[in-house]
Amino acid sequence: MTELLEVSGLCTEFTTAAGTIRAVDGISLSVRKGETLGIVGESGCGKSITSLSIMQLLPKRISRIAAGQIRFEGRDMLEMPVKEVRGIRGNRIAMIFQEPMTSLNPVFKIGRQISESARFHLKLSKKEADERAVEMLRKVGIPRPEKIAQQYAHQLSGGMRQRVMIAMAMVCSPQLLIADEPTTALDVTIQAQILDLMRELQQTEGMSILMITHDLGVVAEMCDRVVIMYAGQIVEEADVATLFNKPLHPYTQGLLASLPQLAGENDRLTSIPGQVPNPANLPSGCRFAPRCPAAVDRCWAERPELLEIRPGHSCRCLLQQEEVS
Amino acid sequence: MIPALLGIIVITFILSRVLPGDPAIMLAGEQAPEETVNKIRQDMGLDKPLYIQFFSYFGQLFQGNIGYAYHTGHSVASDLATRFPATLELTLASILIAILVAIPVGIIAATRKESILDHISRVFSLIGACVPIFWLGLMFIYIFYSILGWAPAPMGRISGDLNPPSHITGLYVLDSILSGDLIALKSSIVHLVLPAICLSTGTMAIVARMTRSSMLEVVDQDFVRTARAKGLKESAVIYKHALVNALIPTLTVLGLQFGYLMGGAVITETIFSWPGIGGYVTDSILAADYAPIQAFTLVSAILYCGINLAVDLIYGLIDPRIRYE
Amino acid sequence: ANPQTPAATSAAEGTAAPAAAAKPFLTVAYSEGGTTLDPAEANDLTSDTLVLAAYDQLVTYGIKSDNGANIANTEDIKPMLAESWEVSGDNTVYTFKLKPGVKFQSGNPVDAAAVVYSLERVAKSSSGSFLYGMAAIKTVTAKDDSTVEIALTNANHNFLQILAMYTFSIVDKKTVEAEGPDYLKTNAAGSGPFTLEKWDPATEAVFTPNEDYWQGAPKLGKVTMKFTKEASNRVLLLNKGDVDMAIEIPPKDVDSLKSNSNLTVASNASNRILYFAMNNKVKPFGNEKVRQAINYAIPYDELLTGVMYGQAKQMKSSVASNTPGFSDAGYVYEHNLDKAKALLKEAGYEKGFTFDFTLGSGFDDWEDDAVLIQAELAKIGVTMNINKLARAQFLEQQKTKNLTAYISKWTSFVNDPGYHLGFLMYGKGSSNYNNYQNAEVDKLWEQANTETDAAKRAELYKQAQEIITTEAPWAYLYEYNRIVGMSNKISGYAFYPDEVIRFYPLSVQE
Amino acid sequence: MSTAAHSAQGSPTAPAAAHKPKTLITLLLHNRLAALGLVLILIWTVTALIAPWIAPHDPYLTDMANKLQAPSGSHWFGTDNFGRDIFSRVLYGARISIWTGLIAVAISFLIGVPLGGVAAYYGGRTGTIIMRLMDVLLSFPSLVLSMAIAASIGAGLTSAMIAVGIVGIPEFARLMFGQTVSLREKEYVEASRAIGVKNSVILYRHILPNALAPLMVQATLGMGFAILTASSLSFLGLGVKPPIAEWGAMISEGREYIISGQWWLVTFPGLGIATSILGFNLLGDGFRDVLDPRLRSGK
Amino acid sequence: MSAILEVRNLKKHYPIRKGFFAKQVGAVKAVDGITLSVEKGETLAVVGESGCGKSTTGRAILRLIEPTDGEILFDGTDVRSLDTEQLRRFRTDMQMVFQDPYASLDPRWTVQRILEEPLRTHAAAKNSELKSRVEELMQVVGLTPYQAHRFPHEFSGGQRQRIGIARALALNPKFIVCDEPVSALDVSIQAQVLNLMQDLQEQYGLTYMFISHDLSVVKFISDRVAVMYLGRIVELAPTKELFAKPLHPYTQALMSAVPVPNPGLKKSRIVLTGDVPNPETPPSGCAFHPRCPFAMDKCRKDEPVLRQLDSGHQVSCHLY
Ligand SMILES: Nc1ncnc2c1ncn2[C@@H]1O[C@H](COP(=O)(O)OP(=O)(O)OP(=O)(O)O)[C@@H](O)[C@H]1O
Ligand SMILES: Nc1ncnc2c1ncn2[C@@H]1O[C@H](COP(=O)(O)OP(=O)(O)OP(=O)(O)O)[C@@H](O)[C@H]1O
Ligand SMILES: [Mg+2]
Ligand SMILES: [Mg+2]
Repeated sequence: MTELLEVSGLCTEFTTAAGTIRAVDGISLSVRKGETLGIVGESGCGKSITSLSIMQLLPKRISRIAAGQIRFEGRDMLEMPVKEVRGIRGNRIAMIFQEPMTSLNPVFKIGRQISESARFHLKLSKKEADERAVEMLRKVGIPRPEKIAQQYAHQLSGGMRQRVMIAMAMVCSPQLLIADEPTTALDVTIQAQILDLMRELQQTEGMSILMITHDLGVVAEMCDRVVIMYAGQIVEEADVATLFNKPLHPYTQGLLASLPQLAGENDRLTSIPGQVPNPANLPSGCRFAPRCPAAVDRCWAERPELLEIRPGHSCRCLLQQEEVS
Repeated sequence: MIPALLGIIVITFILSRVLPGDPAIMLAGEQAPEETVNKIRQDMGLDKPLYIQFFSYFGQLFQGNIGYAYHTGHSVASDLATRFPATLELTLASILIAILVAIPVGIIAATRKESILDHISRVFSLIGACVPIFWLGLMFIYIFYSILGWAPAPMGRISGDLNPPSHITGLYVLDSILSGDLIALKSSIVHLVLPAICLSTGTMAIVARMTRSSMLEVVDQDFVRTARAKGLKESAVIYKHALVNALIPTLTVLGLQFGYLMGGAVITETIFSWPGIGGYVTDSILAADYAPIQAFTLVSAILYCGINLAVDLIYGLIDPRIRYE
Repeated sequence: ANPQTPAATSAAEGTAAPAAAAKPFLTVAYSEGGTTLDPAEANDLTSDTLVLAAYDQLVTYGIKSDNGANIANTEDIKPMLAESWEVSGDNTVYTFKLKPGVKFQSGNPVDAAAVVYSLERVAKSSSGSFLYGMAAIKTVTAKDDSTVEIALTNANHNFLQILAMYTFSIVDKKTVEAEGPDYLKTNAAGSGPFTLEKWDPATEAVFTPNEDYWQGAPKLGKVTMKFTKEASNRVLLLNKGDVDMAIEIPPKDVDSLKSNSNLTVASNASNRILYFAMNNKVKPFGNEKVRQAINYAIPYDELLTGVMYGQAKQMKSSVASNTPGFSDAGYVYEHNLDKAKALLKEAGYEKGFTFDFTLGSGFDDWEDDAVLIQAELAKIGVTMNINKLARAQFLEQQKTKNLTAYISKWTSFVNDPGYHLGFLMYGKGSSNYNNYQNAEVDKLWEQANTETDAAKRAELYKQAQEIITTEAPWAYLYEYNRIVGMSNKISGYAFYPDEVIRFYPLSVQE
Repeated sequence: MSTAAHSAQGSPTAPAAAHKPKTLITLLLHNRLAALGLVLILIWTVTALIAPWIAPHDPYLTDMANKLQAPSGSHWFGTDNFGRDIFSRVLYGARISIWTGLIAVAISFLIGVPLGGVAAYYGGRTGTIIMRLMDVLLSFPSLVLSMAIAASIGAGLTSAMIAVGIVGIPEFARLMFGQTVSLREKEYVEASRAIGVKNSVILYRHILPNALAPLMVQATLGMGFAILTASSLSFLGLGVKPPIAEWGAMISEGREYIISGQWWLVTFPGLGIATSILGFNLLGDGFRDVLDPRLRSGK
Repeated sequence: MSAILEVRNLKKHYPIRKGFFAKQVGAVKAVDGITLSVEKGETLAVVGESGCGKSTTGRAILRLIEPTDGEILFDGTDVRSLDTEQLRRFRTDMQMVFQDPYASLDPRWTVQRILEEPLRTHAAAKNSELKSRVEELMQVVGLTPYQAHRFPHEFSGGQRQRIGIARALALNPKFIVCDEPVSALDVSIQAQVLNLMQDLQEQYGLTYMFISHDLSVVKFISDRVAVMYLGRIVELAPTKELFAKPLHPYTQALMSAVPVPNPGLKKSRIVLTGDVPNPETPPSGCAFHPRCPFAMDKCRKDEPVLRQLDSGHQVSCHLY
């Protein structure tokens, strides 16, 4: 297997009034060529920070990558000069964001915003770039792309904007697309359209996708492999079928159980009690221990490691690891 | 616009009429006996009830007649025609200075937040906002004219032994450029510099602060992150994507500054013997000369509305969201 | 001065006549821009100056020399447009003979019709009409083209003095009638030594010489009046040589200007007086003793030296000391707080009292005077609350005759006690705003009015002044000096009681 | 007419730890410039309060023998044209200026805030009329308007305060209007309505407290503006009556003396004005930074 | 069972004003003729996509916004005829829970004050009882009373939503409109709140109108479901029936669009083309026709009405 992106031991810290917060704490993951990796987790668990760390788009003054490596096609992006990172960013790794409403510049025409990266990275002439922008719009299924290219963001609906974002990301045919909750702000019917589009593009362009979401349904439909995050760490990693069928980590199990099912019956939801811990004040042992129904004394004292329990299935749980060994 | 205008007219009228002091006495001179004063009062229509005075004022206004200035002996229209260009030139020059200095300063401060440059520019803009114009003006004259001899005599808009450039716009600098009169150009610029700087300090300070804070705000926004994610150079991100958006609030502030500048002109003109409308209105207020007060407030209120209308139009140019609404 | 070569000038102007260009220019800093050019309406210093530069009158004042300075002698009436005149035996009819061949700047002749027209305009004017009344003119008739007869309602010893005022300038009837009634507001149509080239009240007025002036072409190539409100700026401009002459110099700057070897400062005693008026109808100023006490409490020396820097003179009568007929009879006041206290005690105000004092804005020295007087009065237990009003408001309030106390100035245009007291101290005087009433004074004044013998008149005025000074409706503050700063190169300056500078006699050495 | 974003005033505060007074002060003190502003204001306020006890001379005592003395050991800031001690006058001037500022801002606040709040919350025709009126007031040059008002009421300290206060009304009204419009849509306001709380109570209990932060910023900045405008009025002869020691009036009285080299007559009151306004502006800015979580987190 | 609430032909049109004189140039037909009834003790869910008028419906029923037209009968009272004072008193019976747990609590008020507000407003508890009543309310929603003096920002989203629910419960209402009460919460928290709401309903016999855009949540909580599209109800049926046999093409598409958290299940999906139309300019005829895979000529012209098909299943579609 060829690893396109390999993140290892990534730690990202924030300086806040309350002290230094480690928002991402030792994340290791890899995205292979052509696959879709999902990152799932509750709000604030560090999904976005992980993706911004990869893109090196963190707010500079208050955050820093404290440790780790981010290898893209074998080269550590953290060691590269800024210029090279820029050459990768938007060109070979592209990103789309959660908020299609605010992620487009309100004062520039759609066409220009799309052609911008083409001109910058592919050194196309203005005319070529403009044509390419229209072509991209057509590709993402926007009707009358010539006309839309001349419009502004506020004239488009949310779904259209997200298509534009995708077009913008795809303009340089990136190897990797990082999608940070690309459909959370959209209605289900529109979400279905966008997800279809992404799948289609992946097949035709052969790119890899790093899909960040908190919606397990989206994961089930889109991803090949899944990483579950909890409080800045990965707690479980597996291919999608395994994860849904045989989840190991109590958090994953709880998450799946708490979902109201559209298909099938549910009289009462199983909920995970308590709430996500404050990143400034994490439990000393397993971070999930306070909410874990199965937690034993050990869980409060020891910090579990992420270990591969079965081939391709890792889990950060002392109990599971015990069971296996 | 029309109700606002009506409001402005009514308020102006009331304001000028509640001013104590009798223009008839001023006109007659202090040695004039009562009969003379009464005669003048009748001629001026001041013996009529207030509401009749208002209607006649309003009627006159409707016919484009803004009255007669007793303290100068000219029709207000002709007074304004001779003095207004001077004030306009002064005001425009200070706006220009404010824009040319403050916007770059604000941008630099914002992009290098918390750096020495930022601190210096913030301190300067804070000081600019709190130095009284009248004090600054007096100091300027003392230092630059009296001691150093760099500045020309604080006496009008152009050196006394020169003829003003031929009247095209009434703005000496512009007129001398248009008529190719280099000597007049130099003289009118050196006469303009001190009063314009003096008047612009407050505006400069406010615009710099505004630019800085709106820049900081914009730099935080999603679409700027999108631009960065495209791999664009930082300068392109700041100057292409962020700046235009940041200029919108700055523009609002500039529009609102107009009223302040007109007020500031009153003082600046007094100190620098600038033959503008500011000194004129001060005299009018002190002399209880109604017509010029009414005309001045009316004109500046209309101008204020006009300028803010223009600001709105410029918004439209910058911000398509407004254009299409 | 602005020593300009003729070449540079004509390059910049393109218009100036070659003859004019050779003559030196004069730049004068004024404080106000003037309000009108109409002689009949002018009543502020700048307007008056403008009028006198552009117009002539029938008669004018003579000049006398006083300690080397030239000063107008207002009693000495000299011919101007009128070559000569005759007075009827009862002093009520004056017949003027016009100088032949004099032309207006337009080229029209100065004839009797123009004179009649001009004087009638004054009669109908807003501002000048009262002077017409003061002059007691009944009719003005043209006897022939060059003879005008003016009949008075009664004998008036001030008539010729009034007639010499700018108000009675002779205007070019034909031009005015051709151009319409408002023409004179912003244009000059006279026979005077200067032609108005530009008048912008906001910046400057420019005169060019009338080369055909009947008294001979002016010695100046151009006169520019620069309107500069700030007194300190005028001083700066003069000091730096940016203007040749500046009026209304603050007294405090006289010494520093004098130390500039390029400048001279003309500081002449004027008949402008400054007084502290007490309303005789308002308690406690109805009490003569209280008024006298105030007179004793005024710190005269501090006012003269501290505020006026010696550029003023102590005032000792209600009439200015350089007015013919002035008398300081009855003047006993000096700065003496003990006497003041004693008088207050006699008046029953041993513990002092509080009163409102109204200060009109616009004159820096008034404010200073008020502060010093306030401080001094506090020492005799009198609290003076200063209430500051804008000029217009002050004048309005003054007219109501209700102000308790105030400072005010006065310049009699006609330098004569009758004119002066008639306004200020006569019971029905139109400017008697502090309600001074004394039947005796009224009687003396009326008597003097019809008295044709100058010596007898003077005696009557002396008696009136003595009563007034003793009764002290005012505290006398000071008589102003008229301060004009000018370059050493200027000669020909003369001081006139009306404070107007006549540009015609001036010349500038290169 | 432009009613475009009044973003200068910052946006409604996000739920943040800054709502508790304790943290507010600490945060302010952490902001170095704001702390400086606070110190300046404290200095001037204390000066104003204890001026009679610390002034070395009677500020109104004329002493013509010692007039126009340059700064020296006995007269730190020199003497003016009446021989009055400028240092003492500057100290007393603080009383006038701070008092003027306070009263003027109080007038603007107490009139402007209810107007803006009512106009926004109840909306309708009255609301429109109120805000149009504010627009009209705002369209007059503020100094000229205050000159006209001051001249109408008659020069003097009180009228200067009233004039400056009136001129400041529209700023507060507009700010409160904007705040109310946005807060009115907040769910917690709607929740109170759903409970049946009276409108007036909602306005007073929910909207006002939540709008208070930006209003306080405006009030602090407004103090600076008020002091400046009031001293400008004095400079133009429409402010305090003589011989009151007010900074603007002192500059006005002293300006004639600059040309003769007596710079201290205007310099020290000028510094008084500048530093006190600086104090209020610094504090206002700091206030805003602290209250605006986006700026605070420096994100 | 009897209906506690009857809504007939409810309309809310927001005027669109333009220009200086604020002339009305059009209207957003946010809610355009809704008829429904809610039975005592049941949960009626309202689902639909963003902007279809769910919140407007809820608010109009409570008269938090003035309806443009229609009739609202609550327990026999004509809600629209109440004057301000009557309405204020009436509010004890109907309450609302809001979507955004961050915006629905005044950041400057302590929980104690927030919960006291309804009690004080309606003098529902004596001053001496206030404290105990607040404690009781907090316990009911699963919060510990010692937290009463904290400020909202000191709570997590789920806890805040509990506070919001407690506030709604304070006056013992009969009927609560829940406007997307869990959509801002994470799944694990969402389950807690949904469970709580269900418990409370049982305990107090509450009637809910539950607004949501999440079909799985709706399926879990509701007895009956109304599906809205562009200001109208397109289908209304008992939950089981609706999910077993959705009739309206929109409902079908909606259901098939929901991603199922089961990677094994590959289902055929109806992907709608196009966007939700603008309520300012709704399409002619059936508002859904531009996106409907079964659209006929008739659909372009005639507006379908909501018709009762069988056993309480109502649908508004020309296909039936
Ligand atoms: N600007 C910041 N300052 C301080 N801490 C931050 C900042 N941004 C993020 N964090 C911290 O990083 C953690 C992870 O944030 P992140 O945005 O990655 O969460 P997420 O998983 O993307 O959540 P969501 O699903 O809400 O988008 C948060 O809990 C927060 O504590
Ligand atoms: N105050 C208002 N003025 C004008 N239009 C409004 C207003 N409030 C809502 N609308 C419009 O009414 C329509 C319905 O809004 P509503 O808030 O009821 O939708 P919703 O179904 O609750 O959507 P969401 O799921 O986004 O909450 C929308 O198109 C919205 O833009
Ligand atoms: Mg995120
Ligand atoms: Mg909603």
